[in-house]
Amino acid sequence: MTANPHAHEHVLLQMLRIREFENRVQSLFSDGLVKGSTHLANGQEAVAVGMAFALHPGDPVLCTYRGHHHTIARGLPLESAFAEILGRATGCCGGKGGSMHLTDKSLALMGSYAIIGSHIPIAVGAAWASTLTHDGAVTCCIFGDGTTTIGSFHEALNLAAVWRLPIVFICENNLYSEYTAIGDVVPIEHPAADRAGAYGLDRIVIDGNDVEAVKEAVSLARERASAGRGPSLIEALTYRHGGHSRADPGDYRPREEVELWLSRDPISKYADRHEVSTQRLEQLGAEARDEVDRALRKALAAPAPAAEALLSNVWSEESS
Amino acid sequence: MTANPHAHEHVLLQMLRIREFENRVQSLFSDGLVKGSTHLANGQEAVAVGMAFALHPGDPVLCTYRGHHHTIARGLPLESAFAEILGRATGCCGGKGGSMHLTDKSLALMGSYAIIGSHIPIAVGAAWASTLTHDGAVTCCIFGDGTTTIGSFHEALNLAAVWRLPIVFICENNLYSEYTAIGDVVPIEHPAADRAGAYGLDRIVIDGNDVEAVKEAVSLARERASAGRGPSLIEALTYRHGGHSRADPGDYRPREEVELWLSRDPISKYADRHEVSTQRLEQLGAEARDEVDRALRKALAAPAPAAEALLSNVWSEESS
Amino acid sequence: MTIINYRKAIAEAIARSMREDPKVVFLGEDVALAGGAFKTTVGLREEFGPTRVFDTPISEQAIIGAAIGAAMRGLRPIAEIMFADFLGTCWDGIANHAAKIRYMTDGAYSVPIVIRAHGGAGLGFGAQHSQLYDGLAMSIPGLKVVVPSTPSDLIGLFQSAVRDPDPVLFIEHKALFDVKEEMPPEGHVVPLGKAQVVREGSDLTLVATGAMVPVALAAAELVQDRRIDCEVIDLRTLTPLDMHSVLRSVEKTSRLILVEEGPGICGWSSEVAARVADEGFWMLDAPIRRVCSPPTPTPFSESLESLWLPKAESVAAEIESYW
Amino acid sequence: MTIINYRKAIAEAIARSMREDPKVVFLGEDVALAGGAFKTTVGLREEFGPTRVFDTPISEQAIIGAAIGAAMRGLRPIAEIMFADFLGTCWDGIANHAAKIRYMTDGAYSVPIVIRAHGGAGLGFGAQHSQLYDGLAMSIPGLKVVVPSTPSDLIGLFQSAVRDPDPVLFIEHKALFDVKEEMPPEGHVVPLGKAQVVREGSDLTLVATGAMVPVALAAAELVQDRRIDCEVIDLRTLTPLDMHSVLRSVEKTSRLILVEEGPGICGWSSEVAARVADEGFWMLDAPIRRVCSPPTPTPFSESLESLWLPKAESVAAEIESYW
Ligand SMILES: Cc1ncc(C[n+]2csc(CCOP(=O)(O)OP(=O)(O)O)c2C)c(N)n1
Ligand SMILES: Cc1ncc(C[n+]2csc(CCOP(=O)(O)OP(=O)(O)O)c2C)c(N)n1
Ligand SMILES: [Mg+2]
Ligand SMILES: [Mg+2]
Repeated sequence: MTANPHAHEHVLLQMLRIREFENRVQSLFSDGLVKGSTHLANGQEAVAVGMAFALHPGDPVLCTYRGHHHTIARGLPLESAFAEILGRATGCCGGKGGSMHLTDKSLALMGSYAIIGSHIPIAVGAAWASTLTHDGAVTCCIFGDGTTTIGSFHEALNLAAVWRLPIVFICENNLYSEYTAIGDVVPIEHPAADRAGAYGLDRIVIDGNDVEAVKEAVSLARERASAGRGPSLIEALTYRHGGHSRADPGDYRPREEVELWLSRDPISKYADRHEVSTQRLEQLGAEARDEVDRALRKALAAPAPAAEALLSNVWSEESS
Repeated sequence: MTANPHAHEHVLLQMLRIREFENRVQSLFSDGLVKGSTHLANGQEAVAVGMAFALHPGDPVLCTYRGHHHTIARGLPLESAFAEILGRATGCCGGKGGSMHLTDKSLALMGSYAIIGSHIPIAVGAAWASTLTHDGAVTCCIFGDGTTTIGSFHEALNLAAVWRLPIVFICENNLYSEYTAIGDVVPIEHPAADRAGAYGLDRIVIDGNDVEAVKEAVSLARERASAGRGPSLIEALTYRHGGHSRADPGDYRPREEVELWLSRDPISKYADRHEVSTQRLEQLGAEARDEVDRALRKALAAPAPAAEALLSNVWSEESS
Repeated sequence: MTIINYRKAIAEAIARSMREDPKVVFLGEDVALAGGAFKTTVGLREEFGPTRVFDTPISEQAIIGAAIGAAMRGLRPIAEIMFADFLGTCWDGIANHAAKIRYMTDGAYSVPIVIRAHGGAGLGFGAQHSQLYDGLAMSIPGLKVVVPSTPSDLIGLFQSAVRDPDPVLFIEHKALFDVKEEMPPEGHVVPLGKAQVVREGSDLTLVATGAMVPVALAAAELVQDRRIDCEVIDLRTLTPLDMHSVLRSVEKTSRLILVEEGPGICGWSSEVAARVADEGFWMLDAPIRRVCSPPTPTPFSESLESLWLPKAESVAAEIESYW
Repeated sequence: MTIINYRKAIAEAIARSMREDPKVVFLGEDVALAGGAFKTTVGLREEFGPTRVFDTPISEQAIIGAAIGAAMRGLRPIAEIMFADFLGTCWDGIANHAAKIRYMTDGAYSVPIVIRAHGGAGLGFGAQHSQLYDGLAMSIPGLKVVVPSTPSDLIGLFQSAVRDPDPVLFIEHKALFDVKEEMPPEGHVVPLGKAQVVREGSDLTLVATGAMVPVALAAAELVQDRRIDCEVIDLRTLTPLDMHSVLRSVEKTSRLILVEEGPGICGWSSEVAARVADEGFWMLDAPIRRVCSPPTPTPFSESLESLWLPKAESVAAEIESYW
């Protein structure tokens, strides 16, 4: 991120693209164009972008219903993401998955999962495959703070640790699971890190609003995994600027807390550190906005899935 | 256990009753009189008896398919236990439960459960009820070392800790889950104790073959729970003399390991410490054997359940 | 006259049961402080306080287990599983424990719990947030299953569910949240196991549940023009199953169509059809038809989801095909 | 001629699939070093080594998830869930993920896994170790379900299951472990979705699966004396379901009895009955009957369990009641 003098602009642009994308999804939702539920990541961009810069091409990534940022950071084309969220035929899942399930096999994006914790064992399976095929990949699995209380988290961490699998677990601790403060539902301070010892793992807590800190922690964890030294569990402290989903204003959160975290916005933080002028930041923002708008226009012009799509891909073609 | 000069004989007798009971179940199995599966606790008597002496009357106890020792130690009449294991109408579950499901509501024996980990959340519910009804009871939940890797263990421990419930968890670490050495399936030395910190609990490892150590640890934990200071997780090191179930000879275990643990037999250990002569021990053994034989004879004389029992108690009478 | 919608009827139903019986407690994710992910439990924490209404960690197995254990100790817990799809994460607790403990202990212990879950498709939630789990639940002896289709049935059936000595799965259809009805009076109780004839007719019997009841009624209206007179039955509970009402209707009409949301494979409609094909065989003048969703997961895209759901028009077409 | 029993056929079936395809790996609790809790996987670890046969911790969700994830990365995992009853602890992974991932990603990812489980009653294992979970599995689009009743079918169907590009639940009936048959030759494959007529007859069709196939055959023998000539069909797979074979038989016999182990509520027998009551209605001369277990959990006591299981005598009585 530092070799190239313009590298930091690239990092910023990635975060801005995500931010603008999420803003547009919110408007689409308000305009009634996005159905069901959608969960935005404004404020959490640094985790996704830092992770993406640390991983190697082909490393599998599994994330959650709050996964726009991770999938975009790993290369999911904005148009494909928009089209999916809008339920169009050109979406990354042909419109059959939706906002909560962005997936792209060509990018080793193994899916966004909407049942809490369910993807962690699946990610462990992906990592296990790497030890069997020796493909050199390291799997990355992202989940929230609230997810540390569900059984599948525990089963998956234990198995990954016993089998010393090449996997990096990232807990995005944004302090809330839906409307509930994490402190109300776990008996420890750090829902992930304070549990690492239960799996023989190191305790790692990082500033999730600092792209560079994320990149470094994930890189180290990736190296460790590559070297056959097993999994890591990284707890990245961050915050969502908005509510849990859709129309939630998030007003169960103390105003001071929200303000504190807004002041730690990952984008301004990074821009400040790299002395990017306000003007330049605005230019980059405009660039991101343009790209997002173009992608959205294309997605909106795309057709709904054909009626035949309803019945296809329940089974493989071979078998049906 | 020390006030009364004969108290230690009472303790010994309890362990001997269990030992003799289990020996008899094994023969019944070999004779084809016990169907399905049965899991004996020879060698693990001290955990059950220590626990039983520490709890108060009415404290709920939940255990597993390896639960003869716990239920007998808590007062389940031998005849009722035998009859259940033999599938007779006079069994504690009318013959509908079986060896893996010994239960007695009048003794607050809330059941023996055959699906690994499934009873831990139920035990948490029992403890939760005590905080709502203020009945002063402390629930005790027993499970094996291998059970610490399943999701429900984690969910239950977390909930009990967050809600500071009056419950004592006892992990009987007998070093094996079925045929698998615990070290092969957990990445830590102590499957329960090394995870206590993940729930904000103290790390407690005790000698599970020492009745007094068990009694003391459970008493302390019970006090703590009673005082509103929440759950405890006790790891009791012990060993099963036989195989996992039925006809398993347990020969996947190193001979030296088996011998070492046989030399730590809880009954001889306790007898030695309290200077009970071999002769007296044999007398007590004979007494236990007699009692067991009498109970078995009665159980064997009992009838099979009536055909109507097949359809009863699926639903409450009111509703059917 | 007070009007209440289905969404608000949920909190009303819970509140009535909690007012009636102090042993009723309520737990689930985000149900207390936030009033529920769907705002279906607003006001309960305020009215009943923190010793009766509980927010839990995200741990469905612990929620179900806690409810079971507390019920075995004499309480009457209501447990919310936010989306019925999540029942898969705690199925063992429901199917292997709650439903079997009474039998396995030959009646010593009972498990009077109500598990509430929001189920059903039609809102664009995709494959993992649109299922009903009704057929799976119905297949488990020892578990009762309730599927209310109107606010007043919801309130009345819920009172029966909470008073019931056995475990009950209560599935609230989230596509019905805006359905309005007159608020039923205090003390309104609808017994479990009694289907409701929601439209009388003599030519053909339509049986439906949940969000398919309005679909069946609309289909009946559509064919009315063609002088086909349909009887429409809302089963209301799947276990106990009111076969008596179904058979009485088929005796009159001799024709039966079952309208089920979801693929219906091994669903309630297959069970009802199988029982009519046995007990009611000689009453039938024509094949038993089922109108179900195609055998696929629920697609996300609005256009596909709408194709997936049974429609009044397709039910009407099936009806007309008999004549 | 080599004779093999059903128990040993399991390891043989797994071994054949592992020899054929190096991408096949096998994981489960106690399956490797110990050769399985039921000794059904003896020798596999020895033959294929520790990089293809894995003992796991007790964590069914992790087992199923690991299989899914590895399958999505190109492997062909076989996952053992020791008793089918334990499927409740990992139902989410099976029903909400394995079965739906292909559809939700519109075909980008597939999940070619085989989940094996020992199911069924008759051995005195009680309520939590005697279920089949077959009807529940059949209700899930995207999941195939195989229920072999003989050693050679087991071996042949297993090859198809492992080669299949979709997730398959393979339920081995533990009451059949001692059934013997000639060892099928190498390369023996039985396709999924083809029922087998195991006895030809013209008066009545009996359909059964798993341990009920010998029961149905015995019932057919019993009524033979009374000159009632039964056709017996073993479905072999529940998904895909071979309705064609069932309907062809009913066309000939005009009478249908379904014999299902377990309560059968929303089971395969209700689905088959419902489909015949639709597609085969005009072929029928009499009601469709089901002989199932009563609607209760499996009782432990030998005498009750034996009452619970459908018997040849009760099937014969049902058959005779038609005449
Ligand atoms: C098994 C299950 N239970 C409950 C939910 C409902 N739910 C969706 S998001 C969420 C909160 C998750 O919190 P966290 O893990 O912190 O992730 P975040 O949303 O903060 O990214 C809950 C409870 C679910 N999807 N799956
Ligand atoms: C969910 C589930 N998975 C697997 C089993 C099979 N099983 C029965 S006992 C057992 C081993 C349990 O080991 P541990 O917890 O150490 O208890 P122990 O038998 O040593 O007392 C296993 C795997 C089960 N009963 N339930
Ligand atoms: Mg969070
Ligand atoms: Mg053990």
